[in-house]
Amino acid sequence: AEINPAVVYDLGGRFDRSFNQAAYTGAEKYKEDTGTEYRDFEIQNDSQREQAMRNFARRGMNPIVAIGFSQASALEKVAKEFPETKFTIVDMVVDLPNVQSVVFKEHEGSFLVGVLAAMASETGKVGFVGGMDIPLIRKFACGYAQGVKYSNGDAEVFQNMTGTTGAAWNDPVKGGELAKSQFDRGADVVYHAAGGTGVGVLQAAADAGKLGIGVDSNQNGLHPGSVLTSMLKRVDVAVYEAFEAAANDTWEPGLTILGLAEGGVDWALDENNESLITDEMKAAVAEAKEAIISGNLEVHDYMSDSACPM
Amino acid sequence: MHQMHGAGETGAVQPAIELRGIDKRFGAVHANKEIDLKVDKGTIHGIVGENGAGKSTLMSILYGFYQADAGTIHVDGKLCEINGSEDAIAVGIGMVHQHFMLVETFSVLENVILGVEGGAVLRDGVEKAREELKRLEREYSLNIDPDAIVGDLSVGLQQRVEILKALYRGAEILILDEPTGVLTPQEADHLFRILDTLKEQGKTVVLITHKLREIMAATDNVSVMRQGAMVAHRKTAETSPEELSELMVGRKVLLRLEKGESNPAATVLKVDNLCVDNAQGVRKVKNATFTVRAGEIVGIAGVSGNGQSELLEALGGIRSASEGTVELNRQDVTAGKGVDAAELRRRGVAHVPEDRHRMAMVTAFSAKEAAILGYEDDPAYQKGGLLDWDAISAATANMMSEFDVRPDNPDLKAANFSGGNQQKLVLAREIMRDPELLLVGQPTRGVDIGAIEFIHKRIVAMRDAGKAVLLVSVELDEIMSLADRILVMCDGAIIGEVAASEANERVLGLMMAGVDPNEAKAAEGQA
Amino acid sequence: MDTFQLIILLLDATLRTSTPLILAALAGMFSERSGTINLALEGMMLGGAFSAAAVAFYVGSPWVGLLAAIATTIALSLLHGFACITHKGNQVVSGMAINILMSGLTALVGIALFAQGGKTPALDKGSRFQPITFPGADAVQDVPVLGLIYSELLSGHNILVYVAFLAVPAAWWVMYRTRFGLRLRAVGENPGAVDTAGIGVVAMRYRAVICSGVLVGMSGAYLSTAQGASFLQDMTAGKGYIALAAMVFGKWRPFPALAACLLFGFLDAAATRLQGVVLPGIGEVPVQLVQALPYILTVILLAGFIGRAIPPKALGRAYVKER
Amino acid sequence: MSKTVELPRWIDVGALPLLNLLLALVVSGLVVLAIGENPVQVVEILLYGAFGYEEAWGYTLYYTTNFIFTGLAFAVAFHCGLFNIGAEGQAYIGGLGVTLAALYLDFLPFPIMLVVAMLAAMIFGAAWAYIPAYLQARRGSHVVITTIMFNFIASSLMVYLLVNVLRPEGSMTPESEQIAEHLRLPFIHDIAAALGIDMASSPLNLSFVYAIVISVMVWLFIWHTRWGYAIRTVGANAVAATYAGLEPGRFIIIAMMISGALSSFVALNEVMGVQHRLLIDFTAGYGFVGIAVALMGRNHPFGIFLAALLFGMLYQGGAELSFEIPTISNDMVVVIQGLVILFTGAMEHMFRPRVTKIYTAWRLRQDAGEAA
Ligand SMILES: Nc1ncnc2c1ncn2[C@@H]1O[C@H](COP(=O)(O)OP(=O)(O)OP(=O)(O)O)[C@@H](O)[C@H]1O
Ligand SMILES: Nc1ncnc2c1ncn2[C@@H]1O[C@H](COP(=O)(O)OP(=O)(O)OP(=O)(O)O)[C@@H](O)[C@H]1O
Ligand SMILES: [Mg+2]
Ligand SMILES: [Mg+2]
Repeated sequence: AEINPAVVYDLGGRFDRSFNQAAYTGAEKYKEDTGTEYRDFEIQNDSQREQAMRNFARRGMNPIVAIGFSQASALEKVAKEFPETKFTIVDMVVDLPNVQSVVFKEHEGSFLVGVLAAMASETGKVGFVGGMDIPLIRKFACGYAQGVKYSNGDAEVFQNMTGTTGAAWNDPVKGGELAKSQFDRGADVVYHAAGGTGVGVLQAAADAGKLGIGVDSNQNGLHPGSVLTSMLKRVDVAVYEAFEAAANDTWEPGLTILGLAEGGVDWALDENNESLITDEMKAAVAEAKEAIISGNLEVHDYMSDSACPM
Repeated sequence: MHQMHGAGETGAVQPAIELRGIDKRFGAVHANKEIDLKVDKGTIHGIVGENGAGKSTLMSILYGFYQADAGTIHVDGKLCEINGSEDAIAVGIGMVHQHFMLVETFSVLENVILGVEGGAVLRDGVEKAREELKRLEREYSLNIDPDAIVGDLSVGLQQRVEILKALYRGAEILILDEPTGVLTPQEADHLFRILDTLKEQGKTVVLITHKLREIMAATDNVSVMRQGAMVAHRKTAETSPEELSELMVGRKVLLRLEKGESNPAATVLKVDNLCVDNAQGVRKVKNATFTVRAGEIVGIAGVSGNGQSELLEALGGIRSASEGTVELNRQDVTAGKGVDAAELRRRGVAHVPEDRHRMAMVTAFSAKEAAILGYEDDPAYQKGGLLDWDAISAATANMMSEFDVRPDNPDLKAANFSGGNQQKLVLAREIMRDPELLLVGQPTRGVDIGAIEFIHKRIVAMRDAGKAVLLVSVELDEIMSLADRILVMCDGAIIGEVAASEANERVLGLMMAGVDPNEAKAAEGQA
Repeated sequence: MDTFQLIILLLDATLRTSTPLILAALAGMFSERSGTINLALEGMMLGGAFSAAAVAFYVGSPWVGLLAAIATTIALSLLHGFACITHKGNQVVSGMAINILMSGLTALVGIALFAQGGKTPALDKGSRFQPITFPGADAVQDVPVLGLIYSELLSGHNILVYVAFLAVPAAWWVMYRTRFGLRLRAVGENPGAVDTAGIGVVAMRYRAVICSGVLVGMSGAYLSTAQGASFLQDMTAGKGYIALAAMVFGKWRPFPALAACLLFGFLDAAATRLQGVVLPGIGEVPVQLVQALPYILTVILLAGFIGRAIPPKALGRAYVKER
Repeated sequence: MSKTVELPRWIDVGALPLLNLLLALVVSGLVVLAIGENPVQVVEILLYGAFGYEEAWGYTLYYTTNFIFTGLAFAVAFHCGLFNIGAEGQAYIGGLGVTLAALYLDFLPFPIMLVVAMLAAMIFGAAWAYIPAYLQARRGSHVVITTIMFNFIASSLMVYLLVNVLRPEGSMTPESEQIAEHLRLPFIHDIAAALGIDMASSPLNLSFVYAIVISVMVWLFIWHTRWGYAIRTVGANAVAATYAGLEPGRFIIIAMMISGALSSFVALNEVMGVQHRLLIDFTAGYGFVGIAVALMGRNHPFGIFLAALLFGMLYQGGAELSFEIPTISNDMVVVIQGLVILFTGAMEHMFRPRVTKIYTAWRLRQDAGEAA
């Protein structure tokens, strides 16, 4: 069927080179593949979420994909007002008959890049820079730390969060500051889960001649040779599939969980980081991935009990 | 009227300054009307005129601070284009402004070199300036610490800094705008000695003052201004204070008002040992003790700045008393002890302050809004919890017709009334409350002669109605014609009392200068 | 990781975070000492940051970017001057207007030029100010105490950091030891005195706001081409106001203002590192409190509880001669 | 030398601000041109977005409501000679009051709750304004700087509270719980529906009516009460106020607290009316726009209403604009805002001398004509 899809990005915007950009990539790809035009909106502050969604719904846009957990309460209201419109939300669960929720097993992907980080590190110290200090991001951190310890039990993991509000997704300067402080303390690999803030983290790594690890999108190309890998969170796939399902009338409300097994999370290897990844590393990460998918290795999910065993 | 002197007597010598046809307006105010003036080289030239006559404006034009709308300025016979103070300084003009132009946070030295620093980096000029300053100080006995912070200096010393500034810039012509208004008698004497030295050195001095005594004592020539126009030039030696004051005011000065004997009754105001400090903590009123009784007018005379303002403000509840007590009908109403201006008003004290613009008027208000200032909580002005503007309008119209305020439009903005009419409105507001005690400062400042007579009559009428009146004025004539008893203030203290019948300008003048009353009367007796 | 090293690293970060504050606080000082309130620091900083990043991206040189930033902030200073010095407009309103205007304009122009949601493209190494390593810094790194101070704290910052710290004594010298400074301070205290000394008040005040523009331009350029690598919408995030607070806290004087900037920079650096950290015994540190401290301290200072801050006397008032 | 004539009111409070506004809009048009879009089209979209359909009206008036509150808040302080830049923070803290009341007193029935919430907003907003006011009145700390500082302090405080205290267990977004259904201000479209009128749904709620009522009350207060008179006296001439027995410090505090209370009503509209929960940064700059609104409206409630409507239109039309033209984001509205403040506020005197001259010449000619 004809669809009129729309995307509402979270703070940080379409070109954060990370989370929101992944969504943008998915929407663009769908447009390329099918020629279907879509509308999108970048909010500038929290109070715009509702207006943006309502605006799209009123104009008959359908499906509407909301990117980010922060959209939940706004989406909940608007979805009730427009029961005929299909809503998809990424990163959060909203339980309504016209809402599809897509969440990821970020801890699994983070585990894999943690393994790589520990192996690439010469100092045995690695860092993590999170965006907003929320359980979701601690989930990244916890998966990462588990991966690091899995591969090197003696490794030390430094963790910093950027802030407590949405602004923490979009503060590369502070991200750079935090990365620098971790380098100064001896870290030589740093993983970020900080949206637009991460750009500053990767920049700082490149500046200092250390290694960064990207997140959500494939960020290996931002500083070729300085980004060890990226933890891919296939928001692009989620968006693409939401569009496609709506077009094929297969769109279903309810919860979708995407983990390693589903290809929802992964690590990135391309020409930009080929030289950084040794065969040994490849083998180790492949082994871990295998174990996780098969269920032999369970990565603890921080959000299950608000605690991290590390 | 224009009785010019000059060319004939001074021969070929060019006047140091010549102003021709200077004209200046500030918006609606015509401050200078086609003024001509010649000042001879090497003389001290006085300029007198009432408040607002345009003296400061004229001199500020000469100094390039304001630009004239029309007219030319000639210095040493040459036409000068003076577009800013730098031009005036360049032709050797220096000015000591009525309101000092000093940077209070700077040292004396920094103030002096401002504008003539002698190089982009201060160090180069400063030492030279310090030397030069020493020389000037010696030459004119203007002792002052070059490193003192100007804000810490007394007004008299600050004035020295202003003079030094002018001299340091090589001024040949020095303009002093009301320099003695703020000085103690000793400081004033010192100033005049300096002016004499300057004159001896061939410099030219223009001296603006209200005090005819100073004009007579210090100047060679004198010019008189009235309402923006130059009305006369005289050789000092050939004129008299009487003639000058007549010229200033425009008609024969009224020395005595027709009024009956006073019938003082019960004491209304009793001031005991009152001390008042100013905002800087300087004691401005020192142990004032006096009474005002119902049915009399007590006048307070004194050179302006000797504590009268602070006294009046303390009695009006605007300024706290530091020590002493004030009683109104035997009840303690000392300002600061829970008593403020509003409370005093409730108890029947009306107050016409000295400074109309600063204090008694909100010029941004309409006349009717201005007419309830201080009485806005009068029940007559309220209706249903809100202000009753109809009643207020009617009351204002009534005030306007009683006191002949023109134009009689209660809705006109207060700023659009002339100074005299604003003053009449203030007087109407206060007097028509029919207060127990009227405090009134400078009631006729800036008011035309016709209105002066009217205002004086109203004040006397209040007295005759059995009210107490305390009058502060720097105009001796006014004090002498209105008051029944005269208190003289000097340096914050009330140094004596003179019955109106015994008062004359000489005795009061001596007392105002700080001379002991008995000595003053004795001196008068000998004279 | 010993405590000493931690402290050095924190101080090192303090230098980086206080640099834009120092430049902007000095900028504010030049303007306010001449009698013109400069609330527009925030907006000017944004404008400078944007111009620097955009031009550096096109030209490939941080220096050209810096010049562009300064040109932008001078233009904004002139606008501020035009409103408040020439037209005697309200200085607070003008400052607010410029802040709001620049917040919108930088994003709008950014979108029009780069279509990246108001960001500028990331700058490569050559288009940014790079750290300068002092001679022998690496060699002495392991010398106890001094080695660390030299190699971490002193060496390894970009040129603008050094400029900022040198700007403080320079500003002091200009302010207190030159003719220009004397006149500038005078015009902020009593413009009448300056006028009657034969110096143009308006010209003097314009010169002061231009100085202000130059300094705040550098501060903006630092954010986007030295500390960061691109411009982001509203990236100043209140730094202009913090700088203003530091200037007030420093009582409108260069060295005390420097001290205030270092203190505020330190608080910022510390707060950044404390986010989400659970300290034993204390629990999670309320970072928000640390972040609000500069403002709280400034209010306390203004209230006169820790020494009195006396602003220039003529601050905020246009020079009106004829009513 | 010609005599100058005082400008009549219609020029002073009508034509001059309009002239300045026009200039601001012309410059905005140039900005639009510069970024390669068509200003005429932009104006069309703006107007359509603001008034073109029923729902748009609702949105426009919803924004207008906020601007009325903050505009009035600024104006009341301004009449007392104070520059309250702190409406943003005062509204924010006011929101805390409303939310706390709504969350913890949710057993109250709606009408009582409405009064309680209003009082809570006022008390919180006024309290936040009290400290800068006290410092200005008693210690001479300049209210401009202190209110700016208090905006930041409010922001930090609210982040702390939202993140650590008000955020419901398990939620990641720093926002409070939803307030109970029965405590929400009714939407106008719901009221209309109850009356049998069909209206498009929009966030416009009862607080718009309240804003109108408050405007009238502020007008009465400022020009028809003793306190209003006292506040204006203090603002116009503090020395005269002292002389009249109106202690300036007292009225500075009163005016600021009223100002804070007025700002806090933004929270009524946002929290109880629209968002139904406390959001981070829900004030979204309304406090700052209030400055422009008040300046443009010449600090008179009627002028403020018109200016608020203008800004409401800009906000809503601007949102439409960013949907319609991708290269023009919401930032265009921010630019226009900045330019309006610049030209109608900071440069308000720019045209005055020239207009005065032209008007004087015209009047003189007129008078001469009559005389002849
Ligand atoms: N800067 C100004 N702007 C507008 N009007 C002014 C200005 N300065 C003076 N005036 C007005 O010009 C007139 C002349 O004032 P001026 O100061 O010259 O009088 P003055 O003779 O020096 O009086 P005083 O003895 O009180 O000093 C007054 O009406 C005054 O109000
Ligand atoms: N600020 C002002 N704005 C407009 N008109 C003014 C202003 N000040 C004075 N005027 C008008 O200018 C005229 C002259 O005022 P001014 O104070 O010089 O009067 P005046 O001749 O001294 O009268 P009076 O003897 O009553 O003081 C008055 O008609 C007054 O209405
Ligand atoms: Mg004078
Ligand atoms: Mg007069």
